[in-house]
Amino acid sequence: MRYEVTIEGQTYLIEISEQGHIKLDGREVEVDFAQVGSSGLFSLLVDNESFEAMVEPREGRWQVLLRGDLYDVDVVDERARLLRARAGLTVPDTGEFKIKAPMPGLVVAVSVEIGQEVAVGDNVVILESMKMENELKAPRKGQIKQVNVEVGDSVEKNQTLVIIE
Amino acid sequence: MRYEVTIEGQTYLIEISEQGHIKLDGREVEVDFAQVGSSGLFSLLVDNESFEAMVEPREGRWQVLLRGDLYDVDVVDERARLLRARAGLTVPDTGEFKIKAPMPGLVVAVSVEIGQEVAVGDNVVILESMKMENELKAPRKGQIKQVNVEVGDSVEKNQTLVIIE
Amino acid sequence: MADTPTLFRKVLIANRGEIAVRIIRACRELGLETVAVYSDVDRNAMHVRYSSEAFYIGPPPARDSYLSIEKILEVAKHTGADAIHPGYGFLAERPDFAAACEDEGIAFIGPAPTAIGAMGDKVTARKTVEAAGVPIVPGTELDLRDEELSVAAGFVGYPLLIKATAGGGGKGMRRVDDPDEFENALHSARREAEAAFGDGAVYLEKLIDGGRHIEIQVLADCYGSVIHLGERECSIQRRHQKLLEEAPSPFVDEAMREEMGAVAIRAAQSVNYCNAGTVEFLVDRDRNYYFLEMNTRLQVEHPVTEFVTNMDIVKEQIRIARGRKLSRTQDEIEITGAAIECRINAEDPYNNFLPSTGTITAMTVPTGPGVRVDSGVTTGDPITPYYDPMISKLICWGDTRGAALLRMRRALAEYKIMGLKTNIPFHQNLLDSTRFIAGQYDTTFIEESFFLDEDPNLRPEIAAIIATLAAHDQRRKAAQIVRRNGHDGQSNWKLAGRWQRMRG
Amino acid sequence: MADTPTLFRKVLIANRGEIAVRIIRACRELGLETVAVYSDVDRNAMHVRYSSEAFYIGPPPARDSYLSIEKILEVAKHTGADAIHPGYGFLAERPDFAAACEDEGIAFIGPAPTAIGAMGDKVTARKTVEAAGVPIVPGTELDLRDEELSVAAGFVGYPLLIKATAGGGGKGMRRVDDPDEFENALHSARREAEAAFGDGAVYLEKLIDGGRHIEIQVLADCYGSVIHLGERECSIQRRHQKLLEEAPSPFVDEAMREEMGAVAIRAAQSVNYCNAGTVEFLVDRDRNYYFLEMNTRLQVEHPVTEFVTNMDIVKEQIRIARGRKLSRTQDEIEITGAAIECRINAEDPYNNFLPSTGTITAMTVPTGPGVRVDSGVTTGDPITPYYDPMISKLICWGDTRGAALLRMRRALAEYKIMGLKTNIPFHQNLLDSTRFIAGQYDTTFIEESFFLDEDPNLRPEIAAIIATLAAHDQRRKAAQIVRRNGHDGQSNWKLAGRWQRMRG
Repeated sequence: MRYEVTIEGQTYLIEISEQGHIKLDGREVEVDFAQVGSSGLFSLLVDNESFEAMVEPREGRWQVLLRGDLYDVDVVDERARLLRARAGLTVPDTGEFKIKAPMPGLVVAVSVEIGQEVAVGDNVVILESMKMENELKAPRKGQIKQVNVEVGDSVEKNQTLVIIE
Repeated sequence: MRYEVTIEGQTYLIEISEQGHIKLDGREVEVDFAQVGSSGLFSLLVDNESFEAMVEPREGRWQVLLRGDLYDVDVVDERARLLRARAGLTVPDTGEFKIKAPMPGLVVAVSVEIGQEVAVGDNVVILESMKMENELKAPRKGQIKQVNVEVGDSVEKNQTLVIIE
Repeated sequence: MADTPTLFRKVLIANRGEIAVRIIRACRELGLETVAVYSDVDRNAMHVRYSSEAFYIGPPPARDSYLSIEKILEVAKHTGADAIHPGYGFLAERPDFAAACEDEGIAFIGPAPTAIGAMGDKVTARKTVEAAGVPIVPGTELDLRDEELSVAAGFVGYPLLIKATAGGGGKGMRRVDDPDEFENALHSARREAEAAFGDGAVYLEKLIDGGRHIEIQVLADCYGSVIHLGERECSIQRRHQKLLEEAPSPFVDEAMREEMGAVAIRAAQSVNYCNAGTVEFLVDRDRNYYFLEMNTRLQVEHPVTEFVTNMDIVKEQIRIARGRKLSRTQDEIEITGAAIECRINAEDPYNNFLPSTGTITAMTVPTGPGVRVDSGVTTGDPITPYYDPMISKLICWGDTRGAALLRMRRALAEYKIMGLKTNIPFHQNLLDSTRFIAGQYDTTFIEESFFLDEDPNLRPEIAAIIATLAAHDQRRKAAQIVRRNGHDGQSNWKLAGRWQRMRG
Repeated sequence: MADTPTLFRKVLIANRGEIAVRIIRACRELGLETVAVYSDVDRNAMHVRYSSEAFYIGPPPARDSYLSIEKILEVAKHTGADAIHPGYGFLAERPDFAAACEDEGIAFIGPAPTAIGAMGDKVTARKTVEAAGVPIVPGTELDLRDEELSVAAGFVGYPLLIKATAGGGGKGMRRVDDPDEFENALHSARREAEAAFGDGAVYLEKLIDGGRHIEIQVLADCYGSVIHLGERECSIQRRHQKLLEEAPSPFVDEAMREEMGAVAIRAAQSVNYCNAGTVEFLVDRDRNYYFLEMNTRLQVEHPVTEFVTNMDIVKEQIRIARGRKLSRTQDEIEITGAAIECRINAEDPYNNFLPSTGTITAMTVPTGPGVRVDSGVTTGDPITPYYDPMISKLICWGDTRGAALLRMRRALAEYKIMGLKTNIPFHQNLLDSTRFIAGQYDTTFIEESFFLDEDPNLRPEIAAIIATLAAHDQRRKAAQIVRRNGHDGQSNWKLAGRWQRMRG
């Protein structure tokens, strides 16, 4: 799995192989990562150097407290990047806009209901495919006109999930 | 809602009214109960006397740490009591035993799968009705022969949920 | 405040947050019952949970709750509290509150209303202590004519400040470094004062450049004994808010300590002070010190003094209020080692110290030798916009200042708070700055000479790896749960499992 | 151990748990890098997280990891560690380990192998210190004939113990209170010894009834200076396990302290001791004290001494190992106030102190003035059956023993640990017992005279209400979630929300 990770403008490319090997900007690093209990506390050993961090998801990003410094980290996997690009496309500010499934998958969550007002970037649906979740965000503000899916539905590529008007 | 609460052999009858009024063994007590954040930490004011407690569910009972003492508390609501009575009935040690729904409800969880060995008192199904969950336990040890329901199913009274053989 | 031994059993703490908890702890250790009061947002607060009793006193705005004398006295009477500790802030320096307690026959754990009043009015205070031989910032009396002022200016000496008598907020204030500038400055100051307050009266005051804020802790019982516990260095400030304090001051030697201590005692005696109090001084580069004001209450930074003197100031306050004599004489006070206090605030040091509110979702406090944490919150507690943004005070002791400093670095690195931003990075930076390490700083240091730069120990690539692994991890788990919910029956066992963890 | 100043930068801690964390903290505060070692079950442990480096050394059983000299030295060489701190237990008192470190040119932070060896062999130790004029428990030499023994018995005095020379585990041991019983006891003892060890040889030792376990902390540098830091009272034991320690001992006065201190110093000098060590004494009702043994390492209970002397024993150990002189002379050692340590163990005091393993699901540590917690675990850490069940040490200081005691009560009430049972109720009970409060206890107190009774402050009805409200609450929430999952779409937002809380 490839991730594009950004901290204060600086972007890192991190790859996690199926076997759990990790590459940071193409360079293999030997890491041993462990969660302490079920809390947000993690221990990371990088070539035996020890790091302790508290980690918390917040508004789709990751807060990492490491040695007293708090990092606000944006972790984007390939699909999400693709989806963001989509959302980035200029879309008409008026009229209907159909949010479609960019790939086949399972609906993991629906965060809107009919009549609800949404703003640009609001989460609308989470689609899961190949074990990864992908957030589908509203490409423009508007009101939810129609919700065609519910949690647990399997959907086809390009199937219309939600309509904003 | 009426609860039968037992701590080290001592049983208390506690009633919680819809309005949240509380009776301890029939006596009205003025309590103000609050959870601190989403942790297991609670604050209870009883007639302005302040108590702080850590609470944790464990194996169907409740661990309450209060002023340094750890209490192991068994909280049984009316339905559960009824169900325990059922489980208490002598049942044949051999042959099939059908676990049926003692009331109409929604299947909240199924904790066994076909072929699984269960012991007396093992949780089998959680049935939710009238906003309350009720654990259906195995009345005797055996192997699960059949599982007729899955999470989210609505079931009728006396419908067979699981068969132990 | 009784002058014959008063035995009380129950103390109401008319405060909240860390200082309420601090006082509750002292009471418990003295076998005293406590009564906490709380506003709506503080229902779950630590001071409520740690107190033996707790009473609701109104909505979040202080004026409707923590500043309501009637409500607090009502609770005190209802619960039979025989003493009230005001902590700091809120009603701590309100003579009318102290008097109201007396009227109700409730011991006020603090000085007499008269002393609070005398020190509360800055002009009176200045006059009173000056009469007692305490040096004050040199200046002129009020209401002189221009000619008189220009003469007086020579005596006051440059640089000086022209201040509006009716002044405030810097209006009608002028800094004058050079005699030639005096006349113009004087006229413009008068004009501005006239416009601002309808009163052009001004007076002159020597300007203390690069001054340090150094204060002396005093203890006085009701039998005339007054002692001092040495000084606290409080020059690390931002917008007059103290951020870090230490005892002893790296600027003060034994002789100066004795001298300032004696002067502080005189200041306290000048108002027949009885209980714990702090005399604040402005100290210039030449070690001249000038009385600023006396705080007639417990200070936020009292723990650094407790560490180096092994005295419990809050217990001493209660002892005094009970009408007993001080537990020690001046000769029995010895300064051992050094202590530093960092105020841990919910604010973003990288964003102009903008207050950061929210709920503390996770917290690990530093422990081990020589570390003390005075906190008013635990995991799950919110930091609301209604009260000050202080989360806790982290205090470290060492046998030398250097040792205390290194220990503080260690403790700051161990301190983990999630859910909101804190000023811990500021403190880590400060403890790395050569000028701070050398003890070479004054009240202007933070605002004029200290720049919060990137922590040299930043490891963003490590943070990136950790966040990615956590995200990878969590999404996989989430996906599994959902699939289970959708398709097979075991799912909700996991759900239950999660519930337990959530509760845990 | 060098005898010329050695500057080292990186210390390997050959230990785990709270003591490893304690040593890591001391190193950080001295600007030293640390190397932690860990077994499989300790991968996530606090000592691993707090160290600058961490290395895996094998499976949980100590012999395969924490007792493996080769593995540990290999890590030391690989990481370029120039010193090793053994902590207590494991390899701390193994002369071969200390020697192996020396051979590798790695500073061993502890005494010389010879000193460890001499004190490790109890017979040698007894002989050595006796020669140095240190009182030992009176008794006979080995191998006397019956007639000689019955004569010797008169000199030794009753009550006495007949001990098998080859003895161990009480086999061949007889207590004799009355001369008339002596002969029978002697014969049965010989018979039992013969049977048990194939050696009927016995010797006599005076039986110290109602003795106290009191130990003296000593510090010795490599230049012949040896000082003592006063005593620790360790008579609160169960099955020879210390549960609570205090300094000073309520039984020891200044004169006795000086005398025992001087004797302890002689004991240390008799083996040319260099570093921190502890001389254990058995003290009878008449204040006669007898050498038991010398622990040639850091003690679990060292913090109580640190509190009352304001000295950091671990830093002092490192200082000595670096070949520097002691930081203080005997005259500069002063005992201030009193300190008590409670060992917080994962065991059930109401169930015969049965060890309780599991994961710490939630923990709140006491803080505030005069409280120190030395812990090896945080929330989420497991307590495994592989190592000792100590969760942490809670140490409180007060200006008097009474104040320390009251503070300890306060701290114990604040200490919250979930996920397993702890002995906190035992400590709370003990601190309420009049005999303990009066300081009237010996090593037999806990097992013979102390009975853990129901905490008088038990409030089961409150626990019942809380549990019921929590259950009521939780079931309602659970039900809601499930319904949402089943029926409408917003559900998983809650799911996400829960995820966050779980992480938080």
